[in-house]
Amino acid sequence: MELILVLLIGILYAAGIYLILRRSMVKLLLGIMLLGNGTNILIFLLGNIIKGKPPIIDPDLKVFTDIYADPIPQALILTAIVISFGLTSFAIVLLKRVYALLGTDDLDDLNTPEEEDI
Amino acid sequence: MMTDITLAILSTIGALAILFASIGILRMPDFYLRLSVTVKAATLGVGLLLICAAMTFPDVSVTTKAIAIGFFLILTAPVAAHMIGRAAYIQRVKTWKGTTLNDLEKEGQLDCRKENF
Amino acid sequence: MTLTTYFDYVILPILTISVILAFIRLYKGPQIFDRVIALDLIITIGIGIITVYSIRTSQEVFLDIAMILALIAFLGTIAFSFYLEKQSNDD
Amino acid sequence: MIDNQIIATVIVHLFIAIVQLMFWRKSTAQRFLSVGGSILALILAFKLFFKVYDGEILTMNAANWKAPFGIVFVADLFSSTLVLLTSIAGLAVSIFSCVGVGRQRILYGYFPIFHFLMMGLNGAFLTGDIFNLYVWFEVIIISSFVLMTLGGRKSQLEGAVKYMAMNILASTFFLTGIGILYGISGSLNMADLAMRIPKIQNQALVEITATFFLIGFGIKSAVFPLYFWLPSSYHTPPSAVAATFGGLLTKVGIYALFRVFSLLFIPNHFTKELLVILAVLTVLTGAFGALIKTNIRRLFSYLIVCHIGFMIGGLGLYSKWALLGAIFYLIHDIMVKTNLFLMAGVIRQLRGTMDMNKLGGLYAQYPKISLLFAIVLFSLVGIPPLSGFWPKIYLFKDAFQLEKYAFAGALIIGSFITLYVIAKMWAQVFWKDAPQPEIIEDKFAKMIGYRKTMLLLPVIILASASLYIGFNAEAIIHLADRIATQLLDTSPYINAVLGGQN
Amino acid sequence: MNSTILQTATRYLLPILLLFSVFLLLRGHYYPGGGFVGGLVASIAFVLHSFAFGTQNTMKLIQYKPLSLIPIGLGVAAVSMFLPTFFGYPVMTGLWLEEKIPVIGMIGTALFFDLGVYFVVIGVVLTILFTIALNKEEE
Amino acid sequence: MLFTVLSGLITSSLIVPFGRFLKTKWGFILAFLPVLLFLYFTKFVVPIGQGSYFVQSTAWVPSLGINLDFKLDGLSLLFALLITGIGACIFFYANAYLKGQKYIDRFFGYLCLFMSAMLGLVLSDNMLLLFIFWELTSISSFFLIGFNNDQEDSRKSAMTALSITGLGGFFLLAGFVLMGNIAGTYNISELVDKVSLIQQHPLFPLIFGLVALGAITKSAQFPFHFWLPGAMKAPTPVSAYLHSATMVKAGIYLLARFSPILGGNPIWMYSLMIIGGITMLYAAFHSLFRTDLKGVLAYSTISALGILIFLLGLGSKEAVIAASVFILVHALYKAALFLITGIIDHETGTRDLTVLQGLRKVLMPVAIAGFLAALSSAGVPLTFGFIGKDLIYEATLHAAPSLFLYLTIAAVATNILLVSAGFMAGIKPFIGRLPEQFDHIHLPYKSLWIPPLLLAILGVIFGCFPGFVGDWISGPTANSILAQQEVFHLKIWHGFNLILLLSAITILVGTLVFISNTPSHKKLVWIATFEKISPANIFNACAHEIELFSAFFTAKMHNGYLRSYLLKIILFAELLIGYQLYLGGPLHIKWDTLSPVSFYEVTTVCILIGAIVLTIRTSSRLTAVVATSVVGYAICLIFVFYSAPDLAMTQFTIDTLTVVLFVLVLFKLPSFLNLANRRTIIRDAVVAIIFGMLLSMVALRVLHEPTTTDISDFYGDYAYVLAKGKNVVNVLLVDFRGFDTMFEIVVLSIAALGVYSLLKLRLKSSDKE
Amino acid sequence: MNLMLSFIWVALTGSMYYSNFLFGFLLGFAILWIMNKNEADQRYFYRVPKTVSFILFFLWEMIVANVQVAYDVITPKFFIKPAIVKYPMDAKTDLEINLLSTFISLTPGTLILDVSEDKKTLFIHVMYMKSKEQFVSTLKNNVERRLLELLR
Ligand code: NA
Ligand code: NA
Repeated sequence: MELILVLLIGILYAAGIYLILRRSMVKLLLGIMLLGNGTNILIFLLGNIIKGKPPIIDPDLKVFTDIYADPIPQALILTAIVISFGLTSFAIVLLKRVYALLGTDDLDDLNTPEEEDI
Repeated sequence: MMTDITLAILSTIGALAILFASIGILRMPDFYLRLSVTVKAATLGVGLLLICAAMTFPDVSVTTKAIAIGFFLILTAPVAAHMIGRAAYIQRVKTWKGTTLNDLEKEGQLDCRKENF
Repeated sequence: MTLTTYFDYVILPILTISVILAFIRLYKGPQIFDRVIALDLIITIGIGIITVYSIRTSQEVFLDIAMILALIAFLGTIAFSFYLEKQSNDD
Repeated sequence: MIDNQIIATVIVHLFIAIVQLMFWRKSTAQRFLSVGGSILALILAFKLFFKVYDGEILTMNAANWKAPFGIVFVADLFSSTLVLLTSIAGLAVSIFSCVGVGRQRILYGYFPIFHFLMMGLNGAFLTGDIFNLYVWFEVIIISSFVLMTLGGRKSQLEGAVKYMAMNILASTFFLTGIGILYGISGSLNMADLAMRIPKIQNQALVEITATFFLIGFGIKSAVFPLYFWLPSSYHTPPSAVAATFGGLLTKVGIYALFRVFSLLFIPNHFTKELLVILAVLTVLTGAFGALIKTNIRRLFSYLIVCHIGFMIGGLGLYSKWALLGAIFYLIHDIMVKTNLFLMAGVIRQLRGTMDMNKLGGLYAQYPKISLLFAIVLFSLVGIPPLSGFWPKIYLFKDAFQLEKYAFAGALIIGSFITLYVIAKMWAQVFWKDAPQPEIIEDKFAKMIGYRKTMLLLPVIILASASLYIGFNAEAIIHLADRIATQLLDTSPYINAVLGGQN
Repeated sequence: MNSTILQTATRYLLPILLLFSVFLLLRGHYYPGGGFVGGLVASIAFVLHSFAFGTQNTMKLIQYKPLSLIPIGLGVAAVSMFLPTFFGYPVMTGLWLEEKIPVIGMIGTALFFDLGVYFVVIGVVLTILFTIALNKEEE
Repeated sequence: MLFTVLSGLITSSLIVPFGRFLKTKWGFILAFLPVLLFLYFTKFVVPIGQGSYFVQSTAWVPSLGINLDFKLDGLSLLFALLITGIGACIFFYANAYLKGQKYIDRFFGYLCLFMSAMLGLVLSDNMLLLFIFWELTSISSFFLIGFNNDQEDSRKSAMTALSITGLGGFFLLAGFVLMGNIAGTYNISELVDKVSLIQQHPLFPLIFGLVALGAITKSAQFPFHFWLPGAMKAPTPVSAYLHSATMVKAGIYLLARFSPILGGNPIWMYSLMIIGGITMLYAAFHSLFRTDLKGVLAYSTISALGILIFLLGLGSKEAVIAASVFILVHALYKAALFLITGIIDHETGTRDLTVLQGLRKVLMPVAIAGFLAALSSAGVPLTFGFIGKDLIYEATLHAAPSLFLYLTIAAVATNILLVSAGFMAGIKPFIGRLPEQFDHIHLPYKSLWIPPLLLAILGVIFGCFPGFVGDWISGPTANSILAQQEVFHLKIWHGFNLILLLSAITILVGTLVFISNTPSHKKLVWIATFEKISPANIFNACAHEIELFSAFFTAKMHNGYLRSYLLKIILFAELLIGYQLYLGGPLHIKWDTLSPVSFYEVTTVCILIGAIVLTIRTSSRLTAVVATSVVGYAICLIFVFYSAPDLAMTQFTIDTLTVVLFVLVLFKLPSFLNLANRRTIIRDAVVAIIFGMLLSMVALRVLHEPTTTDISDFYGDYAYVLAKGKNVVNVLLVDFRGFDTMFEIVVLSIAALGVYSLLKLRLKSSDKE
Repeated sequence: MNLMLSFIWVALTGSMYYSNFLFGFLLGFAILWIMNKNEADQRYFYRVPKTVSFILFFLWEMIVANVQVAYDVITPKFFIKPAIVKYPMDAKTDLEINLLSTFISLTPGTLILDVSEDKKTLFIHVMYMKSKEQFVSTLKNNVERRLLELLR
């Protein structure tokens, strides 16, 4: 199964990279999101992945009695997800503003010649 | 054992309902029909599966949780269906050629809606 | 055949096939409306899958996820409707 | 030793920002809070600096979990020095911002975000946990995005899109690296990792991991061929912002590279060669770019790239002297680059433009300010005995010693072109008469004294710091020497963090 | 959007979602959930309301600017983070009351921290979405 | 000695606040600074003439080996006396020359700085300290040359001068550091003991090359000479100071100082002789065609410097003593001639030799000074120039048998031309008929004409009593250069010999050349046609090419297109990662460590892939959003399967919110255009797929590493016991790794603030910053 | 409504302690108080038991109707006769309208597309319609009447 996830990681990264190489700002954003997902899965996979054993201690017990999923990658991914949400939302709005100002979402048009409006 | 059989039956029906919904969404000729088919069948199917879950876990908490999930689904699914259906209609999404009657179009409802935006 | 294997080899496959079918609709479209309802259906089936999986692994915590899905999944559909209703040209 | 004081600067900036958010739309209160808080942070940074100066390494186990289980903050001399420099630069920018940043921007959260940025910088320097470092990096980049777009002018947004795309890509590499690192070692604590990594059997994998960090931090620190975001964006934001960016942002990347490649991945032959080659190319790229730019901030941007090459080269040589030189350069660079952009801001106030072709006559009109700026510019060029001169000697020294003649050549070319472009700039901006005196809008002349002071004081503070670095080079060399020693011998660091338990 | 059905449904869903969010917040230490998800769900509740009734009305409902929730949340989290320093512990050390409180269970700085997270998340999501929505209405 | 150096620095910095007083009539007081310094240095003439030297050392940057080491020996003393002595003349002169100038305070500030930099340079006994002063002279001369900074020409000349000398300076630094590396010290006196170490080192040619580059750029040697004529844009006192005794002589000083260390080998000899030889001939020839008085002087200066380099290259005892004398000779007459030129310029307003004549009638003392200086430069007997020239010929004649003929011819030819140049500058303006336009001219202030007269007369005095100079000044100088102790005695009269014959020929032919060569603009134009391939033009062309290349390179690399930047970054990453993977060796999949495949997971991944493909391929933005959210939801399912409920929840809610966000924002955007052509698409696809494959391979490798779980085990064991929570992930988030969470909500807050300001803040045009 | 929230709270937490219920009640009260400050419509829904029974009835209806659609879906030929029907409602209040539409939508074969502005008519998409009159009357008598009875 890990192999499939490995494949998935590759595809997510590839797709992300492909999309950020496009000219559309929206695609750039989607690409960034896919890359983020790829990274998350990668972190997830490279920790110890175990099925059906969430890292939650049984209500009646004080410690784990059997094997459980590695909580660290989960915590890391959680943080990463939230952070990329922040970034993404900002990016989306930036995109909106750029579109409102320039009337395009073509990244190649983001080259207003040197100007003095700072 | 009795529980097991019940579980098996309920889950099978549930799963099949969901399957039909999927087949429906794939096969139905226009958007409205697809929408019409899917929402309820899927809700029903999931509802049955939830009942299975409630039966499997002995806790009261799981039972109430399952009921809550079902309740939420019933509360939200039709609303969502209605909203998207309405949007589709306002955007004049084509109906299937076999559609026999279209009151909404007759009423001119559509045009007055559009003016609002 | 135990219940576990039944879930594993009958129910879950049925559900996953359903997801695939729904996804085919999503992929094919043809219109964005079809995709949105396909997405909605996929999430609903997802709730089912999670429920079954929760039974399978005897982990009731997964039901919490199902609950969240049930409560907020429709927000996406609402948002799309909101957008589609106002959109002037067909996307 | 457990000591909350380590993250005192972080805490100060955090609370300033929060309180400022509560005083949303009260611009005067925000100004006072900002300057006051920056002064406090500076004092605390000094305290911390003197505490660790003798070589003691302080740690703080956040949440009272001993390393490697919790997040640990470590103040060694390197991080404390950078915290101190950041605080000095921060204070200067803070003062400058009171007048240099428009009221509108202040009303929309300039100051809180600035302090979040300062907090992020301090945190990044102090943390001893690789994932926590990622979080700090994110704090830094998101605040820099916001500061960069604050005001929402067209060029700003255009710059910001590019800046953002490439920085997020950098974060992706960094995070991927962390994931892999965790996968091979099972730890996130840097000291702990330093213990574990040599024991990993598949060292090839370690090298691969190092590559991800190299690329991630390489983008952040604007190394060739990863530097593109910098000249795309640094000329767009308000000068106070550009000053913070120019002085500090790339330096975090440098810091991270130094930290990671001294503590976790000791560079092997290939990495060293690679770093030196990249350094040479970086210097050349920056130099070529600087040669042709006529907007002074664009010029400065390329100079940043150029000088990043010096520091990367120092890391690539990876010898005591070279590291010493690179660290000295880092210290000097933070002070000077911050000041350069502040200066650009003052010039803008004086003339309403930053285009060299349109500028002129400053020396005739404002001789004393011009001389002040000359100090900054000469420090940048490294006119001996000003601050930029000393580190180059060390870099030369080991470039020759280790027979990296290409790097020595790059040092010469880079230094020369810096000299050339700055002289050109001096001639164009200060000497030449203004080509169209009638269209000059001199806001500065109309200002009341206090506002003038607020604009010039930070430049003076930083210029004095540069002068101090230059004339008391001995002290700085001692400092850089100790830092380099700590970088090369990591066992005190590891012991301080892990308490000798392993 | 002017849909009676949506509006009516929202009337019932909003409290349920808020309740659910508090539930997620409080139980995070023992089960899946916590400040993040709680905050997200709570903000989704308001987002839903804004879809049904318009952003202006939602703003009226909340009464406070969502932006002001951010410093409050940050403040709560930061204070709970630094409270331990007054007791001589390092920053962020978990402090716990000796006795259990009914329903919520153990009360500790971690809970307050989560509460701060909760507020920040609500503030953030609503600020973002409402700003966009209102901005669009202006345009 | 430290104080002598510092005095100028201090004075110059005092001028910043107190500069106003220079504009008063008391301004001349400043000129007593060099006078005092001069007197101070004369004190040392006797002891040094007796063979002793003085050192002083103050610690400065000991860890780098840079200390304020000063050493006063014959060579240093000669230069120190020139710097302060001629400096004193210049100070007095400039005070009158620039009377009423608006920025006279600045001028003297630079001048003081320059003087002390020069002093420091010649007194330093530490290479790096020397370098510091070396650079300071470059910088202060930059300001002096560009003093009339409102003129484009001045700025350009200052730039050129700084560029050339600055570039040389960096080479010099490199050379010094390299030498320090080899010798283990930066102290020049100590280096003398390590000559063999340095000269036998394989890098010796490099060291020599670097140091020589520093010297010849500073001393305006071919092909770097062209900055010097340009530097004539400076006010004349500056030219006089820089080009007679100081700035340009720094290179000479450097080579003289280092000749015991680097000299005495073929590399040194031939390269310096060739460079010096070419320069002296080339420049002397060029001086014939100048119509600008200062131009003549400039070229003759370059030529004289060439002679000096040539002599130092020759390196024999005779050559060195000749050089020691010639330095002084040249300083005296050249300073005088420059100052005279300044007076002429000041009074007549022109320096054009085609116009200037007959000025003796109105400027008699000046004419006398000019005449004397010209004679000295021509080397007429009884002038100091005669002694100098004799020594030069003596040096060339005593060179190796294979060489002496060529060298002597070159020296004679150069000197012939220099005679003409000297007459042109010192005599031509004063003879002939006075044009009417100059009738009104009066003799200027005393402080203008006394200094040149003094210098010119000094040239005659020294010429009459060469023994004195030889014993006390030039002799010790030569001794320092040769690092030995010997007695040199200079004589007026050597009897009739070949040298005297050569001298006579030189003067005779030189005078003939002077008479036959009337300055004209036509000739200038004619010579200018050759200048098309002159070094200056080649340099300019190179500079231009470099600039073009820079523009091209910068535009190519930084072309404004984000996708191109990203592509470059990705390619670089692929290259590196790929190479590292390759180094890692072949990859074997260990099937037994992998978990079994289950149907539902495969399906999930398939859907994920399908959704990704849809995201990429669709032309509708909304579809793309839908597809991306499917990706998110499918990942959410994966999280469920692999026991991450918290993750699944968060991923799901955030995904939903992201959809909402997108939907709110995409409102008015157009649909995707297919902007890329097929080739680009394929290229990008290949790049992307390679990247994905690399990542997959890395991930696979990591998977095969045994996992260490001691830390997560710790969390499992203590989450409840110590942190009182049972959801370990949440405990991690709020306790173990609470700091991450704290600052991640800060990230969120900042993003929200950013969104808020981005959408709400609209700057007024007045609010630029 | 408050009671309902309390129940949901209990359901969520899954523990039927008195204290928990009370907390849920208070929490629900607080939430409603915060929310309803500005709202005129403050009616609470108090017929929880009736709702539950209605939901059960309605689940049954769903299963029955599903079979029909399922059959149509899996057989190759379609028997559908879709139409969009204007349906005059008796339901008045928002809640009534909402429940009615929920019910209609959840029954396979019918779907609410829109509610008219004056809240008097529904536009329903019907899959199997023999005639408009028959459909309307069936709906009116079987479903709407029943629902309204329960509610009023
Ligand atoms: Na959580
Ligand atoms: Na976290």
